[in-house]
Amino acid sequence: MSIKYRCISNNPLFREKSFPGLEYHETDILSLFRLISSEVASGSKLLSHPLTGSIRPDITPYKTVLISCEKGEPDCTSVLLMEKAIRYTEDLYKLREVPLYERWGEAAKADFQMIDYSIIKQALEVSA
Amino acid sequence: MKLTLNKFHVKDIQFAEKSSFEGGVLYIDKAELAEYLLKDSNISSVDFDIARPGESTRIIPIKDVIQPRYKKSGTGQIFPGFVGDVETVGNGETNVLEDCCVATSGKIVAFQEGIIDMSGPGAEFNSFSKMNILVPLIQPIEGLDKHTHEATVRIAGLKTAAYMAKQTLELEPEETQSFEHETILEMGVKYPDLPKVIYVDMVQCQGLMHDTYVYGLNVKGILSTLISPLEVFDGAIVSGNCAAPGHKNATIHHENNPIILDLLKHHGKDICFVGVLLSNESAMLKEKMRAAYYTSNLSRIIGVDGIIASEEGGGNPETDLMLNCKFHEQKGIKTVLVTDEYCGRDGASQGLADVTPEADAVVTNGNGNQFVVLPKMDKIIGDIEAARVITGGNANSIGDDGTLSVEIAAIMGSCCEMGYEHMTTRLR
Amino acid sequence: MKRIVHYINQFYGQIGGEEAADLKPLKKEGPVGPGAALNAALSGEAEIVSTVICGDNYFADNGDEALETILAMIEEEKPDMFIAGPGFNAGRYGLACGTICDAVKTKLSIPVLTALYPENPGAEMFKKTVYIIEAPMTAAGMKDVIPKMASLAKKLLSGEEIGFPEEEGYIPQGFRVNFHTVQNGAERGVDMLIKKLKGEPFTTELPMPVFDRVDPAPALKDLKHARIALITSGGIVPQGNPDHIESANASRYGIYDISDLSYLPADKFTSVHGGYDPVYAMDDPDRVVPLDAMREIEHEGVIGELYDHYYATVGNTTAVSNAKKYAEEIAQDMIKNNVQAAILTSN
Amino acid sequence: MAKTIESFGIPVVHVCSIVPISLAVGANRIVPATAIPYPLGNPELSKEDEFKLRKHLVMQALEALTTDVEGQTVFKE
Repeated sequence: MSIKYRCISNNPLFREKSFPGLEYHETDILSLFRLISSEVASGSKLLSHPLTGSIRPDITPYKTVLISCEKGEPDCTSVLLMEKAIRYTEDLYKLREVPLYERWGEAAKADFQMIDYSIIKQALEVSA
Repeated sequence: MKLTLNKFHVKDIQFAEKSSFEGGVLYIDKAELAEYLLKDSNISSVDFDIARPGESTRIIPIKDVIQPRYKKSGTGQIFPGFVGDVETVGNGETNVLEDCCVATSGKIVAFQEGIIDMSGPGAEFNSFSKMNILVPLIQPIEGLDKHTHEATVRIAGLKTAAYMAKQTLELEPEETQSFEHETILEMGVKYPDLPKVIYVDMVQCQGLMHDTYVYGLNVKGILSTLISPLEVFDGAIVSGNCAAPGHKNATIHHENNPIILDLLKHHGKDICFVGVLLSNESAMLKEKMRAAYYTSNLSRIIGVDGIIASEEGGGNPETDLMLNCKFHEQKGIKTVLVTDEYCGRDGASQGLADVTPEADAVVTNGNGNQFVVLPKMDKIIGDIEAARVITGGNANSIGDDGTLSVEIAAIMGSCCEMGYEHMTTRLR
Repeated sequence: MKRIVHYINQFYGQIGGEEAADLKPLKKEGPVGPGAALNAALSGEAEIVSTVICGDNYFADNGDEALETILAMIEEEKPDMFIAGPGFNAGRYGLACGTICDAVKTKLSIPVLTALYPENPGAEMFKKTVYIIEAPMTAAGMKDVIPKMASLAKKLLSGEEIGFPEEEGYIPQGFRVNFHTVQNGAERGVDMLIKKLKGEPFTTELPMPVFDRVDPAPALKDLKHARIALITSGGIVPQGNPDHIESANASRYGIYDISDLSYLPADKFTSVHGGYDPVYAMDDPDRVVPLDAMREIEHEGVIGELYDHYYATVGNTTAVSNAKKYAEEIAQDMIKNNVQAAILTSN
Repeated sequence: MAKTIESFGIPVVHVCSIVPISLAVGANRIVPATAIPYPLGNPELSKEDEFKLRKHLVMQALEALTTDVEGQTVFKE
């Protein structure tokens, strides 16, 4: 089966599971979003919303975003949505001197990974 | 359809040899209730605790808050698909325990969250602090996976609420409240000149700890659908959403959906309240488009003049909210949005993750980023260690003197996006 | 009695109009000009002990030096409070009022207050840090503004809690604070919907900030004598990226000297934009910042002159927090350098 | 950016490859550019023709600056 998406993620659980289409980056969410923003500016389309779930990007260390493999004319919605997501994340990172996402223990990290993974899995189940 | 709520005001909850409701006091036989819950083989043990208004008590972490209800007559039973069988609800009589709720506690994940303070400054941020609360503390069997653990606690909470309200079944209520809601075709004839209004209830279904159930069904991936406001009062919508306590819609919010209650108050007077459209907040952009197009088209097919839409959560749901606004307004349907904000510690940031110029009528239920210092409480129900790791908490959350410095986003229901509480933001 | 130092320009200081705009800072005892009415309105709770007067041009042209002198003059008086203006819609005067208030607040840690027309650049720049009473466009509104200034000044001096903008008359500072209401959120929402359906006026609780469109600035009248600046969000910077501008949605910007250049040589300038294949921009940076074309147009006399620096950043075309902040700084820099218009290039 | 600078009374023309984005962010004077990697150029042209193209775009931008506009305006040829 051919994969119709690129899965841009900083969640190690995706790497462990050898998730199809994975492009893993060991970085924080803001940097991950900046990277996706560049992809989107050069013509990739966002398939999933960057701010998935209800756990804020300054709280969970992990987000995963699905984007299109094909590149075309830059998609205005995707470009603006990434800018908004980056602005939202930047503002939340400023809430505390050390953002919450840097402070978790291993058990919490594993749970965040599992929730992020579950959201992307469910998203692909529902929206093939 | 007609539904009557038989209301019983709870002044206190006490543990006793036998469960009953007498003189405003709800007596609970722990052993009997435990036996009922332990029928679920995924629960290894269960204990209960009580929190009362004004006490120096903090409950943490909280998963869901549920108002006890039990149907006395009519079709189906409360929480259909979980407690009751799948059968249409929203008619007959339902017994309700007022000033009372169940708060399910228990650590499902290591960052589990949600605070209710029964006194002090934290108590000012939700209505739950003014209620008598029964807290079931549920221990799952070892090795239970997170999905099943969440479902186990969710269902145990619903069962507890039903069990509590059932104690009033043979009693005369102190107060009754009746709701009548005609069929759509009848309404059109009855109120030809009133503006037709729909409530768009956006529910979140995205994955583990991010799901919502209607008649027991996880409504992920559904096309938007219609539901009667009276079904909602009988627990047709149940929360499985465990993230972001300040602005998730707990089961009690669904049972008492304040937007539905207020629309019914106006129904037949200055508006004609047609019904509720349920729309899912998906993680995928295509689904978001589909949901908003489908919802706005249902509104058009029904022929409404205006909608009020509420969201659940923050971040991606703002895109659904704005799309719903845009598509409805483009169809000439006047739209009001209900939300909350994360506009920073000082309130200077832009508080929404998405915006649209059509959104010219927005109600905000507060800034979840406001920090509060919560004093030490004499009694902790749940797990104080959870305070270290909750949403809005931080590693230094617990001071040497036992105080807790958190964002109000950590307080259950503080910025409820259905407008359950009495808070907004003002620009200064 | 609490001591106040008041700041006004040469015009309100009754020294002269535009011809006296180069006046160096001077200090007079007691209230001068509008200070008299303000003093009276303070009704004995505080008094203006001295007035600092400075020419608008002098302050605009001598930036930090003028500010230092004025700060020293204010500090000598050991005041409890500092008030400037009202500056109405006077651009240079308004900027001076805002700049000095902000500096006094930071340096002397005393309450400060001014009054400006909301679209005065001084108000745009300093409303976040300084209480600015909303003034009408011209001095014809003096009698309405003075009582509001006096009333807020008294509160600031006594440490009383400051109310919301609608109550106190100041320009909103841009902070959203939680506020408990009588009606719950649902009731407020349904009421709003009913009003909207009836076509009655209603007030949204959360205006959409990104879409507060700005009225177009008036067109350039005299292109032949105009000084024009180049701005790019396309990430063209000197080799080595001296300001460390990020490759997407940058939080920084740079100002780079092009006075000696007739085009952007590829060995001296490069692209740090991460959003597209940079090879074309690196081959010829003029493809993003059209310096070569601008120079020729300048020589042909089509424009007065090209400003001798250009401004560069990456992405951030939206009016989000970072972008807004540095766009304001860029605008300030342009005003200071008499730039009359700008060409912004993006990818 | 264009919007914020204009709020100070300085006219700004936005030469931009993706016009919808420029519109969305509130620029008032917009001139469409050639392409994203080379907004004011075209590597397929000779150096001379490319310069002519660039100068032409800049002249268009200057014309936009000297034109009074009511609201957001895209200056097409």
